[in-house]
Amino acid sequence: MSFFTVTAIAILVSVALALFRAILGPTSYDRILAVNAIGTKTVLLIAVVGFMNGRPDFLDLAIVYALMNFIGTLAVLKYFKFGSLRGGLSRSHGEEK
Amino acid sequence: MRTISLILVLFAVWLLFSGIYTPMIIGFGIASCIIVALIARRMDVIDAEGLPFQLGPKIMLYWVWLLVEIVKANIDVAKCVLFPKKHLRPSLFHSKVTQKSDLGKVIYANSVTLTPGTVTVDLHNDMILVHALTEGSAEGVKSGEMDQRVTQVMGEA
Amino acid sequence: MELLLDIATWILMMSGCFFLLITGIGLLRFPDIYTRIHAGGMADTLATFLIFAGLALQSGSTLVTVKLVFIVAFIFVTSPTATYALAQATFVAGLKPRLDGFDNSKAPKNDSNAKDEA
Amino acid sequence: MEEFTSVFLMLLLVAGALAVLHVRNLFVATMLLSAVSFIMALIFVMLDAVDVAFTEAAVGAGISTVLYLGTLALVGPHEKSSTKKTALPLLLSLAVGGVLIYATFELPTVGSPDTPVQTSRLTDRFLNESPKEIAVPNIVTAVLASYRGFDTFGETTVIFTAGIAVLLILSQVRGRREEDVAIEESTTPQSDLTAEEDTSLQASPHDLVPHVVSKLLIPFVLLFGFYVQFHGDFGPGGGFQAGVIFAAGFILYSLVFGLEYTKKLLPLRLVEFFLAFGVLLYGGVGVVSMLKGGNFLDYNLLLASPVAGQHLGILLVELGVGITVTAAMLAIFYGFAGRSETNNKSGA
Repeated sequence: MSFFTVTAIAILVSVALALFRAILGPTSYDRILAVNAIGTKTVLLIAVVGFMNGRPDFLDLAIVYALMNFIGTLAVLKYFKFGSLRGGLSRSHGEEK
Repeated sequence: MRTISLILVLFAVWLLFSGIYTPMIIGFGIASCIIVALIARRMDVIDAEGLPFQLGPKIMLYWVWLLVEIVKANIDVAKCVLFPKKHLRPSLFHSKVTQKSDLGKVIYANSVTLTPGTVTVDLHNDMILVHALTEGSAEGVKSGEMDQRVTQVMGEA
Repeated sequence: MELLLDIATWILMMSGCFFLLITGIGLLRFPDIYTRIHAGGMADTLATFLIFAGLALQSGSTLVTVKLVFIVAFIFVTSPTATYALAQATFVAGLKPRLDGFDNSKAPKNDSNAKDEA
Repeated sequence: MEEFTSVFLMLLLVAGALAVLHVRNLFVATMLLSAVSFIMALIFVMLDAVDVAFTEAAVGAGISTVLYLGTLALVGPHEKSSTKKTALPLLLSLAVGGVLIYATFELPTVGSPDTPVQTSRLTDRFLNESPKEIAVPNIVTAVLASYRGFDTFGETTVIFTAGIAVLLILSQVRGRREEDVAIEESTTPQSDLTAEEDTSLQASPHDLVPHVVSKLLIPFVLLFGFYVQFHGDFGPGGGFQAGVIFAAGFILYSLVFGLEYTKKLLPLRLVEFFLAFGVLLYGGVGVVSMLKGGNFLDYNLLLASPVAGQHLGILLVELGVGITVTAAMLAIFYGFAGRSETNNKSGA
């Protein structure tokens, strides 16, 4: 058993726990949180598996995941706050860019 | 001026990422960096916030300090997860922010969030609303040490 | 030397795994959304850091390490931002955190005093 | 270990899929689908299919979530309860599913040496000849862009068509809507809903953190798109993924700064132009190779030496794919996100 294997198993268990939270809810925010956590763990697992298989070019993939996770979460929260994806987020000084 | 420095930063990132140094790929890299910089210029994202050079090396020291704090706080949260009944004392409170620039406020707010046990719930004008997991973590924010450090990094002390 | 590196990697990655599992347990175990945000959004960052540090030790000083550093930096910037957006959206939506200790969390208490402190 | 992880992930996948079926709130279903997509990609990674996982990451987990949300903003998050009988469809799908499961027993096990993929002559040919013929390290790219250039051309055309279709359908309806709203607003200066929405948009200076952070990130996202585009020859990636990442950069911009700014930066006309330009570039490469006396998409004749020709051809073709995908994603995003607010205001 290499450390990669052990880590991969730990990540998988953690993903399962987060998935439980995503299914249980109870509020939508819990689910967003859980999905976001799953996303982060996916990034980790991809990196670890990449090393396990001796293919570090998996890291590009991990970056894409981190990016998509971020954009997805922002989009979801924006939808929740404003009910649409159209307008921009505002700033404190009203200086619209 | 900042556009040019953005191009340089982007190109450095490109070189570090690519790992393939044939003239063709480097040429594409330069072209890509220039296109991205032009798009970023039209997007109006290049300014003191989009490309914070002024922080310089001070921010590195701050990151090291922050990392230590994160480790310490993580152990607290771990205790909390394992023995919630004993440790969990959530609270919600306002705290003052002394940074003047938006960037400083954002760095501070994100530092608070990064440190486990405290989450910035709201950042509004010069107040942040913090949700803390334990009394200890709440004290960490209330004491204002992190706030002082960020202000120093920003050069606004 | 090799052995030393491997031992260091073991330590880093195992502590990373520990925090990762703590995160998962916390996500399930904590009583309300605000406390879960703590568990989910944050222990992640240290776990990520530790595991990636372990990977970086294994890859040595190559471009792969640079990429690892970039990913960690990216996560350290985006994770609190997403957490902030989440916490703030939760707050704006009017969900109130439970602030009355959890010693006796068997019976749900009324949390009307939440807003007073806010 | 491999087997354990695969089975475990499959179980998670099934659990997620059942949960998606179970929930009635469409928003929750979207969130769960996003989680399922993450797990799906993990399975791809486990199977060593990096390019597929790349696409799943970019499209499944990221963009389609955003597009689902755009749709939900139009139609609302509640599923209509259906009164139809479900017994017969259930029986039918169980029967079909049973047959399919029965059929899997005939399939060779994963990784066994006598699967059709392993024994096919094409596999040997691709693996052995492509380094000589095309000399692109990533064989997936060689197969996609060169050996199977026709297929990829077809796919690009499909994406093009999808983009055009969404634009046609949604922009037509939007035009009508906006007129309605304009009339409505002129008669009743401010309906309650509009006023409320405006205050939430204007007087909430709470979004400083995402704002500043996105400003910091956007240039790097765009650069990463370019990086994936031009390194498709060497590692996982290529036009499809790069296009999606590039579009994601713009979508992030418009999420944070507002759609009207993105539209100012990249007007719909320009997007339409790029949408067509990518396909034309792809087709153009084919036509040029025909003019040079070869077959359609025969890159060997583009330059003096066949290998250099292959390189140029693949590069241009991937660029065409990237441009079309970017434009199509943006067109679809414009279509959905642009409409959602109008609909909300008209109180639908």
